[in-house]
Amino acid sequence: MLHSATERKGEGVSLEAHTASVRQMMRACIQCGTCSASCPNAGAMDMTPRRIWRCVQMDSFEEIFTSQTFTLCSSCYYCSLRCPRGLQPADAMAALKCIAAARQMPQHRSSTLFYRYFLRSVRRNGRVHEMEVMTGYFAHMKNPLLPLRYASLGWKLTSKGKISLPRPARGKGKLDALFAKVAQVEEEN
Amino acid sequence: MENSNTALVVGAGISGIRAALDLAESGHRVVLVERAPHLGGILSQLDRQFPTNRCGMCRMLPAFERDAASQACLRRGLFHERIDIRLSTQITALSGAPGHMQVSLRTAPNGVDARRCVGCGECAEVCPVVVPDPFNAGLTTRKAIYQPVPHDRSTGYVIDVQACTQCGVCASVCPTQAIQLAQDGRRKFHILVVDDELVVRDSLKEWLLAEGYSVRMAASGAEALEMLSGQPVHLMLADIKMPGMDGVELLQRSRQILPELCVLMMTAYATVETAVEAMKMGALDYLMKPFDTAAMMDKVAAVFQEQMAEQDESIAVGAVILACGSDYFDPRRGKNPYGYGTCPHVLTQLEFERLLSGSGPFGGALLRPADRRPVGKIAFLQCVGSRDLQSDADFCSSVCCMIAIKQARLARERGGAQLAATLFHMDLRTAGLPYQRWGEAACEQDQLRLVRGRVHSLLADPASGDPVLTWLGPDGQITGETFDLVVLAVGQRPAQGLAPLAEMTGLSLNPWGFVRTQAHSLVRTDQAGILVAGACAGLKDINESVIQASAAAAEAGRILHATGGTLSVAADAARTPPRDLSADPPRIAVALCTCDGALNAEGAAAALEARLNQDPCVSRIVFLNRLCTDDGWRTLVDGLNDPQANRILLGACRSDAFTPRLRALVAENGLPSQMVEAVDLRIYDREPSAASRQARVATDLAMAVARLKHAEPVRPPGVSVVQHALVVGGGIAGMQAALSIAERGYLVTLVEKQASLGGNLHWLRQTLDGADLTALLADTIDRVAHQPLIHVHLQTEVQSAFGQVGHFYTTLAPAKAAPHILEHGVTVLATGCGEASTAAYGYGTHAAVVTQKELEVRLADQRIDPQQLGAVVMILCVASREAPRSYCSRVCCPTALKQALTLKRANPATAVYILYRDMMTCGFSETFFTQARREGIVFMPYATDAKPRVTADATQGPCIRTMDSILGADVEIRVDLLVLATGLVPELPPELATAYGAQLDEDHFFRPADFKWRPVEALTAGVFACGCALSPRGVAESIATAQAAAQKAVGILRRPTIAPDAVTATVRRSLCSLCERCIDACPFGARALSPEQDQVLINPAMCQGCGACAAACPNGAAVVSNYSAGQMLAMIAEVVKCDV
Amino acid sequence: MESFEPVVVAFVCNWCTYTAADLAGTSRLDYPPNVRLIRVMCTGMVDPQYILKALLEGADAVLVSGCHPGDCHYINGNYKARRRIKLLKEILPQFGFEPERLQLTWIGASDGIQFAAIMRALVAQVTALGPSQARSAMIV
Amino acid sequence: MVAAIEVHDHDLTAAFRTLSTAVLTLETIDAVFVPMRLPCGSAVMPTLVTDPAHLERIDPLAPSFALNAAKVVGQLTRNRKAGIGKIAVLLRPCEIRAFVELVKLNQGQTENILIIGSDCLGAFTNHDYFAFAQAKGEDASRIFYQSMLSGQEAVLEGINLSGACRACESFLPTGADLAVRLWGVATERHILLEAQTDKGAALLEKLQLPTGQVPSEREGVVHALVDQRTDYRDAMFAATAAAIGTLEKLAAYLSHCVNCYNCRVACPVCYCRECVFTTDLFDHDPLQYLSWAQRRGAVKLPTDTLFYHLTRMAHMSTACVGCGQCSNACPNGIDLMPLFRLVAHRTQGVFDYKAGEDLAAKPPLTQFKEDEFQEVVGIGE
Repeated sequence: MLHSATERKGEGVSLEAHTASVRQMMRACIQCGTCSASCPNAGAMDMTPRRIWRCVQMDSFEEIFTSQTFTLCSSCYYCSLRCPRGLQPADAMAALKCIAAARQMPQHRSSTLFYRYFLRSVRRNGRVHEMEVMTGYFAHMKNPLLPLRYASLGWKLTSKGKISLPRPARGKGKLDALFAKVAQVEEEN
Repeated sequence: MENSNTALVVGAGISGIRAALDLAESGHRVVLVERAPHLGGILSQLDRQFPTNRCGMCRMLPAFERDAASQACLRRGLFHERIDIRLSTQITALSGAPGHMQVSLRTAPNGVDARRCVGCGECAEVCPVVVPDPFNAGLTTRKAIYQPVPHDRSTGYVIDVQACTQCGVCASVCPTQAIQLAQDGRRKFHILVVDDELVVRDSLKEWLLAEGYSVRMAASGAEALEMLSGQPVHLMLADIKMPGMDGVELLQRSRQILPELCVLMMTAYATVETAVEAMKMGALDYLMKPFDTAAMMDKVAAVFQEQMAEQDESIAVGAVILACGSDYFDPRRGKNPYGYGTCPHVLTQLEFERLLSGSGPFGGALLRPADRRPVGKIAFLQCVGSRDLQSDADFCSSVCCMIAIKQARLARERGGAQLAATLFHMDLRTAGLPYQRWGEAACEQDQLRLVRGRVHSLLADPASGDPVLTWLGPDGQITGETFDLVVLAVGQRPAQGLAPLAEMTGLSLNPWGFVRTQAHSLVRTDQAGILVAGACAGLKDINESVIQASAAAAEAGRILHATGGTLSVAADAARTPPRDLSADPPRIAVALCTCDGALNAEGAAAALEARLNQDPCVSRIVFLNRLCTDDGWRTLVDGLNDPQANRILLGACRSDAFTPRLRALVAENGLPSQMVEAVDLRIYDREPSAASRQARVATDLAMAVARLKHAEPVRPPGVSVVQHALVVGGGIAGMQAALSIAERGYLVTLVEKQASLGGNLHWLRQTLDGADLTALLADTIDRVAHQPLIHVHLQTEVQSAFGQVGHFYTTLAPAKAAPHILEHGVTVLATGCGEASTAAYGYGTHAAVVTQKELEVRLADQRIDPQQLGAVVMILCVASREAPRSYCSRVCCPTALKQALTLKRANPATAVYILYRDMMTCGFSETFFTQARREGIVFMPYATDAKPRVTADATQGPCIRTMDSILGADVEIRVDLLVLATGLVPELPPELATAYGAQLDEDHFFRPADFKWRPVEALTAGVFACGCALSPRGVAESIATAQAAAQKAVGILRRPTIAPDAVTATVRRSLCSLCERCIDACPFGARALSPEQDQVLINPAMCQGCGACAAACPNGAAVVSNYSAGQMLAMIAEVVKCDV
Repeated sequence: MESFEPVVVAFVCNWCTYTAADLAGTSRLDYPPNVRLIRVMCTGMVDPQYILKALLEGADAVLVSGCHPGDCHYINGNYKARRRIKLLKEILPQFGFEPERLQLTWIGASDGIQFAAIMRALVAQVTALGPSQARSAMIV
Repeated sequence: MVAAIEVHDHDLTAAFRTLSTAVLTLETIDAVFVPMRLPCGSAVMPTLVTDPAHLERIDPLAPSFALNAAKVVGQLTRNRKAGIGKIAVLLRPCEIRAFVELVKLNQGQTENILIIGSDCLGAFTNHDYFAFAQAKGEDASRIFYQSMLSGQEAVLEGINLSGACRACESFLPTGADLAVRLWGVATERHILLEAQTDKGAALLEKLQLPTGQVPSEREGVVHALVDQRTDYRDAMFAATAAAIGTLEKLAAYLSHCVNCYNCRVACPVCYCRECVFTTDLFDHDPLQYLSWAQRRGAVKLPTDTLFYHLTRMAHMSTACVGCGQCSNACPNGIDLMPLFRLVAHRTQGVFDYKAGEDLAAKPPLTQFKEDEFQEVVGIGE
């Protein structure tokens, strides 16, 4: 199985070291809640972004990683746009995702895998191929009931022609350079 | 070498006015310049001030020598004998050393002769140009000719040169020919247009002629050069690309003939670079083809203004005070998340202020400007362009929280019980002494809803257009709500023009573009001789601005004194002593200005004369024309040259404007100032009929005659002043007060109960911004020791005292010697404060629980080693900001930051938690709050109903449990050190204050006459306080209060006697029954029973002439001169008698 | 009958109400000429005698107008004035003076519009009441 | 603490004599100030007595009220420097009330005096008293108090109590250190003394009198009398209000006034050394009179009659104690008392003030609150 550099790097690193960058990013947060009120996905989050940052300040990363909040960040960057302290909450969310992946946290395995297959599909096809993502994801999760959860959404999307069967990928290999560069950057850092 | 004894004050807002008045009161001369065409700065637009929701601006006026200044609401203008006010004026150059500086002033001509303008407003009526009125923050419109502040008739009308189209209609209707449009000037302004294309020449000519300029044209460079050598040309517009001699060559050659010639290049896009080159060769600017006519005309007008402006005036001054205020963040800038300018229901605080004003767009009715719907729900959004790193504002604007509370309360007053206001904030900064209670009252009495949280942006409801706000509450719930109106607390920005001024003067600015002051000083800049006051060094509330302005005046006065300035006492003394009129029957000379025949409409003058002559006391009546001209004034002087006349009545337009000159004239004639009356003859110009106008004028004149007739010619003797000050308390404030008085040349006795000077500076080492307090203390003690006019009494206490301003008797009791009596003229109380004691949070039961002071001391003597500290909690607001100590001590938050940063920097591994209610890092100290967070210090707010709990057991460190609302759970922290900020409590014994006639407030601080407007003096004259005796404050602020108190003290000490003013109370002893009602009624403590208890005495220096005594006295034994019962009854009889 | 033009004597304080009156003037807000202003330093100096004098001289109404509570230049003069007006408002109606003939208002410095409005309303009230009984009294 | 002084032979005056003598003989008291029948006629006047022998002519219950003694007591005490010694003063309740008002105006001091107040039986007008005393001679006082206390018809010889007394509902001596109780007491046996202050209690102790007890029926007697007086007062108010309802009516009411200002001289609380109406403020210019006459067609002289009375109401009505001396003093028989009491009733009512009742209560016009009387502000558009 292909692991990203991020995931490989997680091995043997302490959580504290891992989270240092997030601490650095969000220390100066004043808990004004602008990010949380701005967030379009806030309704789905089990913990407000503001609370995540409070946990960062309080060094309660365990609590952060019990939450799914950061995995729900869709990187719309509203929060970063509006943060009065000029902080980058969206980047911090991304960093948290990386940490969860790197440390192969079981509670985030599902979303880590989802991301992995998503990116793999993008890399292979030059765009996302929904069927491929889900097939790989389901196979890896090894949970026979999991596809059922997505069945209704899948039918809906299929009936509207949003999901197509695999076709020869026109963009195949076109993003290789980009992915390679990312891998290189991650390696260097 | 003597200096001019004149100070220059730049900016006539509250700070500038305060500084100017202070200097004038202490006998110096002042030139007060203001860019705007009116006085008052932002305060001219604010009707009410926190923390009273009332206005007390007039309390700024002098309490002594009241006659030297105007006695009216400051919105109506200001006058002081020793202040030369220059409006629409800027400084253009400044040079020289302290004491001997040369300043160039440039006054923008505004087209109206202020001396001639009678303020009738005919011009504005006919003016066709309508522009937004900045006085109402753009919520209303005005004309291009307008009165800048509607209350202030003293400025007359002025022309907005930018907006004026020079149509000339105003000039044609002006009844006094006061308007001199620049039109004539423009005709004399010759512009040479050089272009090879005829069509360009023609269109330019047409435009320029339409604007009123004179235009000549040349088709080539050669032709142009020929014309230049002939007739005068003020401006040349030269095309770059011309056959033969091109524009650049023309520029070079023309400047050989006329080196000063202004040239604007005309260029197409292709030759812009050449135009830029031309500018390096001396062209003023370039105009891009195709022409943007409006922009082009603005450039031409600017050259015209520049060229035709009167020559700069150069004046010599000894010191300069910059008080040029600040500007405000433009919420349209940047991301504009609150839709200002897009959603019409979003206003700035200033706009809302105008909306609430009686002189605002709706006369004070609370309606939405956009649709005039009544307002029911208002949201106040704080920190718009403040505390926002995204808009380069790592500072707090200090005043917006209080303004929002004020406006919420005013809105409630206007809107009634159904009005609901919500204030969104991160920290509610109620840092002034009375502000906490006031904020609480807003919540309790006016149901102001406080929400801790930030609204991220604003959406308009698609149906109604009402603003919809969304925010995250402390409980983690996202709430959306629709409001009628949203008010943005826009933050401060440096005043436009401050940067060039700084460049001109060499002043340093701080990272945010405000004037940088020296360590421990709020007023000293890095340029000797240039001081700063008010918001140009950061926005301040009125209390702080007024203190700082007085401190700046003290420093300026010190410079003037040190460099040889002489006070104008000599000039005072040189005045002719008033004639003794006690035996003479009243004889009134009346002079009436006919104002170019306006008075004599339909033969009114004769009727008026007949009417006035009915009174045998009227000895002569002189009609004269145009008193506003020098000729007119001469006629007056000649006409009144009647040795028999002992009272003068003048009727003219805008009588206020003549009062100063009239007073001088009367003084020359040896008449007391109450023997003159000026009546405004032109305020009834709008009367429907000539008859009613005449009737009203006649009534006013008759009233004035009645008043003069019954005027009492005798004035009570003045109050003699012992020119010696007593300062009680030898901390930093007391020492500075003593120094600031002594440096002006007066004796000071400085009394300290301890064995050494220094007070709290003995244990304070440095300030939050790193300034060294140990060095400050050593330096100050040294300066005191070397100041021969200061007598220091250590280990000495004040045993008892009595007396009044001018002459106090204080018994000083040294520890080791017999008590002795000191006689002095003023008293400054600088008794300081101490850290409050506490028994909360386990203090006293566990060694690891310390106060801020203890931490400071133990860090200094190394009893606490930061390396040993694993975790530290600091709890702020211990028994502060809640009953009974409902005030903020101001210093604790900065101290906590200072100490936290010290600990963190010494040992980054230490976990530091600050448990706070609202962080009061006002102004630029906000940046340390940011720094502290960046360095990992954790800030956790707590509520008063869920305070932290401490369990301390002897073996382990204390354990603090506190509710974190964001985590929604208790957090438990075991610490090695718990630091409590207990706040400051005053150390002013009530009996000490009352011995001098001062009072303490409910928190036992010194009660100032007015917290905002007279912050360092008691209501009873001659008693001052500074430093923490006034209210809690840091070192630099304490020093400023000391300088301010010293300045006020010098205002009294500067002369051996204080003469009574025209309106002053007296006692008719023969009528007095000694019931003492007048003593009770006097708010200023000016009345007292004589030591023999056989008469009521008045201290005329303390009396403010309010007449409370006279109204309380049943039989006229208490008399207020100029408002005596005789005068009042006679005036009443006259007004009732007059027919409408 | 000849139209009745009431005489209203207004004691206005130098600081607030006089400023408002002046502001009304400069803002070109008309108010009836029936109101005659007597400027006093403070409403707290208005002796009840002055009010009685004006009424007995034949004024159809007397207005005392000063600063809003808290605004008084002399701290508390307006509070004292309010008590005196209260006193006179108990006394005068017993002798047939309608309550409208003695009025007290607070008018702040910026309230030019209100000043003009109050003057108009006051004159209208008094005009409706008719002439004061004291106008023609032989015994004063 | 209640003490009793025996009454022999129905002679209440003697009991008062006993009391006064006992007080005067105390070491701490230098003089007593009591109403005495003057040796040269029937007049009863306040007298300062140092020799007990002179107390023979004491006559506190005579229906005579020639002047309100508060002013005189003020004069005795007002000098703030060392006092003239300790004086016990025997005053009517309305005199005590007036004195309390004067003390508030610094026209008297309570430090060196001891106030003995007596239940007041009332008095005739000066005019009536002369006639009555003439007719009854030495027995006048005895006949009066026996008649009053027996509850019989007060009218004697066609003479009734003065209007002020008939309208007086405050006939018990509040504010006295020591109160003499007569109403509802078995005065044929004794009069009762009740201390109302610590000072009074101390004195009573020194006097070493037998203790007494206030009979339960006193309350009923007092109550009935208060009701009767209040009824009279209210009827008087109604009649007066009707009589002065317009300025014209007021002028008629006062039409006999010659500006002699006797009423203000007699008024115990009119404390001005010189009334403003007698100062130069009212020395009008001759032209002024003409101007008044011209405006009105005619003007009565001297002028300022209504002005004077209205001003006095403004100045003094909140301190009026209702003693009626103004009516007594008027040479032209103007009954000022009902007018002033009516006005005072209103003005004291709005300020919730009762003149003379409580030394600690500040006079209405010497105080203010920030949020009071909002109803007088605004023109009620």
